[in-house]
Amino acid sequence: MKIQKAKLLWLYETMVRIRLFEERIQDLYARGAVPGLAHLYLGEEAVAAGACAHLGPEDYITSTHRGHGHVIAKGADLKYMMAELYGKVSGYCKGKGGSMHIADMEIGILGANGIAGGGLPIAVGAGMSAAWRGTDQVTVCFFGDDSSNNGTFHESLNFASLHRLPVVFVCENNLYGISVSQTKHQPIKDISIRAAAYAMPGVTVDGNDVLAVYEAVGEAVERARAGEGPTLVEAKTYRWRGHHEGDPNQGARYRTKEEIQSWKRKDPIPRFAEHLVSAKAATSSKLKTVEKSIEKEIDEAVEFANASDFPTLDELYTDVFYLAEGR
Amino acid sequence: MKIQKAKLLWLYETMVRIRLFEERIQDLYARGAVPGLAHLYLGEEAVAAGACAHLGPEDYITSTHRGHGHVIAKGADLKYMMAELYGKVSGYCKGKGGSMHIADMEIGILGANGIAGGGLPIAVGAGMSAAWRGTDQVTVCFFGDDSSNNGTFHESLNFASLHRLPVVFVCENNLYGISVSQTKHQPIKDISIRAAAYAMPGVTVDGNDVLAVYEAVGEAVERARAGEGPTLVEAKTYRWRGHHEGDPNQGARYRTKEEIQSWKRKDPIPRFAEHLVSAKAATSSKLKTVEKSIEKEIDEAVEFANASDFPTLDELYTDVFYLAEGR
Amino acid sequence: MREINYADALNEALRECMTADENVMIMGEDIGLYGGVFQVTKGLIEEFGPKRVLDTPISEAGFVGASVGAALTGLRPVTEIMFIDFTTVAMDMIINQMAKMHYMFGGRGRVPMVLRTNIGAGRGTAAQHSQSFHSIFAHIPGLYVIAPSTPYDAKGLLIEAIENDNPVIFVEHKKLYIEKGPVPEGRYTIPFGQAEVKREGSDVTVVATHAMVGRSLIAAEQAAQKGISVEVVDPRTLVPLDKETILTSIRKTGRLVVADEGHKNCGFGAEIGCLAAEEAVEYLKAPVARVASPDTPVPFSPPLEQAFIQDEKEILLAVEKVAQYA
Amino acid sequence: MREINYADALNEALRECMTADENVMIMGEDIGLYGGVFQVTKGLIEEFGPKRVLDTPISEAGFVGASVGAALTGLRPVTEIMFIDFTTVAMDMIINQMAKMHYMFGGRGRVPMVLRTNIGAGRGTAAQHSQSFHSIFAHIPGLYVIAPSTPYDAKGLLIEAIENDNPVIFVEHKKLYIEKGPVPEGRYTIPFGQAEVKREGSDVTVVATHAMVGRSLIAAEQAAQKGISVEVVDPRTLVPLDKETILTSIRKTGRLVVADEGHKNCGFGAEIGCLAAEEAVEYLKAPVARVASPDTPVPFSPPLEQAFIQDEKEILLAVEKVAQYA
Ligand SMILES: Cc1ncc(C[n+]2csc(CCOP(=O)(O)OP(=O)(O)O)c2C)c(N)n1
Ligand SMILES: Cc1ncc(C[n+]2csc(CCOP(=O)(O)OP(=O)(O)O)c2C)c(N)n1
Ligand SMILES: [Mg+2]
Ligand SMILES: [Mg+2]
Repeated sequence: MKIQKAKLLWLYETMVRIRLFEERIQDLYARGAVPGLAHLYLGEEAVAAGACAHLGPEDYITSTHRGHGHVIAKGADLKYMMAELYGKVSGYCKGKGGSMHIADMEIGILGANGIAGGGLPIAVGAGMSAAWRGTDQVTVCFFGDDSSNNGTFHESLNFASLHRLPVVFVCENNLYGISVSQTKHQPIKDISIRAAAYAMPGVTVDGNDVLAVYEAVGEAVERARAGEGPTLVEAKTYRWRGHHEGDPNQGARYRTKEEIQSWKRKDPIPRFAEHLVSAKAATSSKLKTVEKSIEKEIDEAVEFANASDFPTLDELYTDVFYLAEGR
Repeated sequence: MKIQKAKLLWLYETMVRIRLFEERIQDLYARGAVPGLAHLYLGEEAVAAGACAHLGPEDYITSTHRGHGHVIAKGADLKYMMAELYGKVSGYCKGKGGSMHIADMEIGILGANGIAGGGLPIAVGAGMSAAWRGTDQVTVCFFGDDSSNNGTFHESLNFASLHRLPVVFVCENNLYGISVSQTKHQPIKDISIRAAAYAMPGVTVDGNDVLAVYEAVGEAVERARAGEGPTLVEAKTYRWRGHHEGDPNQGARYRTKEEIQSWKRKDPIPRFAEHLVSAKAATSSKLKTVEKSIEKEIDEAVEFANASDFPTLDELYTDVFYLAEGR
Repeated sequence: MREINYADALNEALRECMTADENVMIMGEDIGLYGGVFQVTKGLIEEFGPKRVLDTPISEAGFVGASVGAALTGLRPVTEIMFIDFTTVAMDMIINQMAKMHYMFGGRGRVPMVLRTNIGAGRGTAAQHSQSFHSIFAHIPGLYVIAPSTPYDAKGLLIEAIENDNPVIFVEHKKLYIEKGPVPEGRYTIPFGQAEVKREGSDVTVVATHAMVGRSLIAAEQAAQKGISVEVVDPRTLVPLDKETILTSIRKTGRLVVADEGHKNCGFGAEIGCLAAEEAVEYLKAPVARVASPDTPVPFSPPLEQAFIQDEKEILLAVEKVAQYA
Repeated sequence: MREINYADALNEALRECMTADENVMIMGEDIGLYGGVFQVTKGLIEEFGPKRVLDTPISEAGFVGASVGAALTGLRPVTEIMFIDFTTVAMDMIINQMAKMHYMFGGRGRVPMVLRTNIGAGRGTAAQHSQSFHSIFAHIPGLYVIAPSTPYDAKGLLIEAIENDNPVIFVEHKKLYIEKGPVPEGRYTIPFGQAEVKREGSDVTVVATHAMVGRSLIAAEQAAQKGISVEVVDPRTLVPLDKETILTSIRKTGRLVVADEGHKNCGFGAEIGCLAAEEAVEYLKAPVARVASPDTPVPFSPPLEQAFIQDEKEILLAVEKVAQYA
């Protein structure tokens, strides 16, 4: 698949944006600035970047509890994200949703989701809506390995394939559902084989190789836009942190330090940086400046969040229903 | 697979028992003797008979809304079945359950089920229980083609294969879920291919050939008893009647007379009778006597049901909870 | 005015809305060729085609969730769950997604969808096809819960529900589908949150829902012969609830009977009874009385099922009981 | 007596029962190596092995249904659903199978299983991880619904639940897991259907559940300083409900406040308020008052979540309000 230089840089920039954002959350969380639950995406950046590289603002994604990377790659504004994580009224959800419920209909983010496997039927509905309305919008549906055991996976892939809906199912196989290793939650290794049960193509790629993800999802998006139906793409990757911030020692209860280290050596970012430099797509100084500007962007997001107000208490009662004028 | 003469006769007798019982229900229902919903098994007799031929009273089955055939093949007493369908206190469930909820723990009938796909997780639990308790009991789980689209199918097969549980999943593919043809409810033809998604063997057989069902389920039961885990067996068959008694003209809203006729020509019973006679396993007069005695059995069941009382009204309030002495 | 039955009134509402707005689509099991097990969608697939009248696999979580996703992105799905008993398999999509998105997202995104289903015992279909647990949905913020008792209300409320930009649980009643009543042709709506006094009276207030409304009107007639004047109030929508109309009636009569087909414990009857105790206790001349289904599963056997169903007899008994208090 | 926290008390109950009966097994997500997200099952996999302490896939319908099947056939599963919010994906197995089998089958077959889960807001986990809709289960016949408010009750009620031959929904409270209290060593049980008067008083009855019990005791202390004598009644089990103890207290004080963390509409508070209106209306000197979570989803933002949570402040206000009535 041919890829423009600008797109290569976008991939790098997006992965770095996710990386630095999550590292900042890790730090802020440790210092108690961010309340609630934070499920970090560190180590998995290549999946969100490679997948969303094919989408425009009119396309849709459904995300998960581990959703920061997905929404950043789909174009979310770090200021509003940060403010949401702080619970400020200037956040994406006026502070009502927090980390697990970031949404922005304007750019096709149909919501992170606190229910593991909850996003799949919603993605199918968005795909149906695009097909019925006759647009060429594509929906990318992110979910994890353990979430592929939820019945919603089965019902969603069956329905999407039956009606040849423009949906790309992207399974992020990071080998664990919280503490439960894949070997303990399903009897298979490659989740992509499940596609055959729905007469759907399925493919497994190295989720730490952003170009591999880009290729596989690219073909799937083409099929979807051409009306040829959905695809299941499995990306093998790994989360560096614990399931959530607060999971002791990056999940030491159920993973070895060695395993974590071996995956850190497969860090998708330096790996891609080397490729860019050797392929003369960018100089390392250029990449440095990218990082710098993103650092600045994040600093501004934190300032924005800090400077914002908490919602006023009357907000507790608003938005339960949408009340149009006159209703 | 070798098969004893006695077993051959049991298969024939069981199919005929189901056939004649259902024909009687059809008649009683038309005359208003049986209240509620009746989903008849006419045309599908070979599946229940061929599957249950491998089970003893200590083995388990879970059944469906179309369950009369399953429970008869598992050894249910026609008197108590008939009384249950009449809503009499002498029925299997004291008249509280009716056609969709016949159960008898003594002979391993864990219940018909009004929820399409509801029986699969229960079968998995019975399998887990047998494995954990270290018995060699096998559980056969019956369900339909459309029910294979319920998320419970996915969660159950995943769990059963993960723990190599002694469960045989028998999918009765009669090509419709009520009025929805298989082509409109799933994008595949052979449901057995779904087994691969769980690293489980899957096989498709002619569900109107009792020996084919007997063979396939026999191997699956052997695997299960040997601790080698579950199997998915798909039996292609067809229901002669409408979805339930009352579905106009055997389902004329969604099926053609021709289709129904073509399947009636594949009637599993005369087909097997010919085999028995030509294989000298039985004379046709012997088969006639079998039918006669079953007719008598059914007459007695109807008499039993008619002669039985309805439950007294205090029964409305009992059995909500099991109240042991002293609790 | 011409009379048509409740199922046909619903069918007209669907046809009206599908004709008026091409983004309105319906989906569910056997709603196409079969016309719905209660014939509510009869003829619509012929008129609007298989995309806008979509037969679904047995995947309630999948297609209710798909309805949510479609509603978020421009369609207005009206989705049928064949019996309320089966909403259980889609409960996460209803409680955690459909009901909460507008709030969780801080007002971003709307979910203009209707989930049609039905309650009611009396057809000999036993414990998994006869339930009436609509009160569960009233306990979950973010859902409108509708309870039509007549063909007229059924049509007007369904059009309102489809045109409403919020998620609606539209709870029909099996035994009412064949009941006839006057229904205007064409479009009309009944606003949510407006109870209707179906009969005026001065001695006892009966707050009744669904089939209990008709049963209460019969009981009221019988009570009248015994000199008891009964007012029958039909909330029509459980959420939003027209507390004022209900409380005004209770304050007038000082005696309350609540007749709802759901189970008694923590049901809608409890809510109305508690409301009286909170906001009208000083007017109560008699104990509140609930006429509700007993706290048992629905039995199959006809005599047991009849004993399970509470009708005009039990309502009249309750009315007479509370009327004894001066 | 030694003091341990609520989570450890539950852990002891599990260990007791697993040691006493080899058919008792536990399953759920992350209950093994992880020890449960609230550490209730800590150490059990080391002691009893991975078969009796089974980590499950994300398949709540599957493993709750498997628990039902296992219970029908000789095991006694104690199954954990990480948050009550996730019971929605298993709702069919709970409402249509677990709750109804014994009745549908006319008494054939028993389902001796416990479904452990938890409610409660206050941890910043927003709308899908903070709900308290335990009242839904009280609306479904065939389920015992348990609500321990102290470590002592938690252990005694859980042992009773595991030894009971019926399906039990065992509803814990997130905020109580780390609360300490006196707990005897070894086996003891608390029978279902016995409320406990946690504090005696004469002016106002507060019927409180879960964390609301502790909050009510604080409010009662504050009220005492203002000369209001508050009686705090903890039902401990919502089904079966000890109506007598509750009604006796209401008849004594004539004033009722119900404090339950569930949403207000059609919740447990409504049931108790309606009960008072049905069976003690002539004793009521004041309107009934409900202290319940507002009918909104649980918001994330800390100040909003704090406003959502009703605590001793709101309970005291309600007590003072009803106490004003002579
Ligand atoms: C239905 C449901 N069950 C359980 C949970 C609790 N939970 C949150 S995340 C998670 C593990 C998800 O694993 P996976 O899908 O592999 O995603 P990952 O966290 O590894 O990215 C679980 C069990 C949930 N949120 N929803
Ligand atoms: C969860 C659920 N959804 C819908 C129904 C209504 N229903 C009863 S049987 C049936 C069709 C079942 O089709 P299949 O599984 O193929 O079995 P068959 O009737 O063909 O034997 C449906 C939709 C149900 N009982 N349960
Ligand atoms: Mg994972
Ligand atoms: Mg079928």
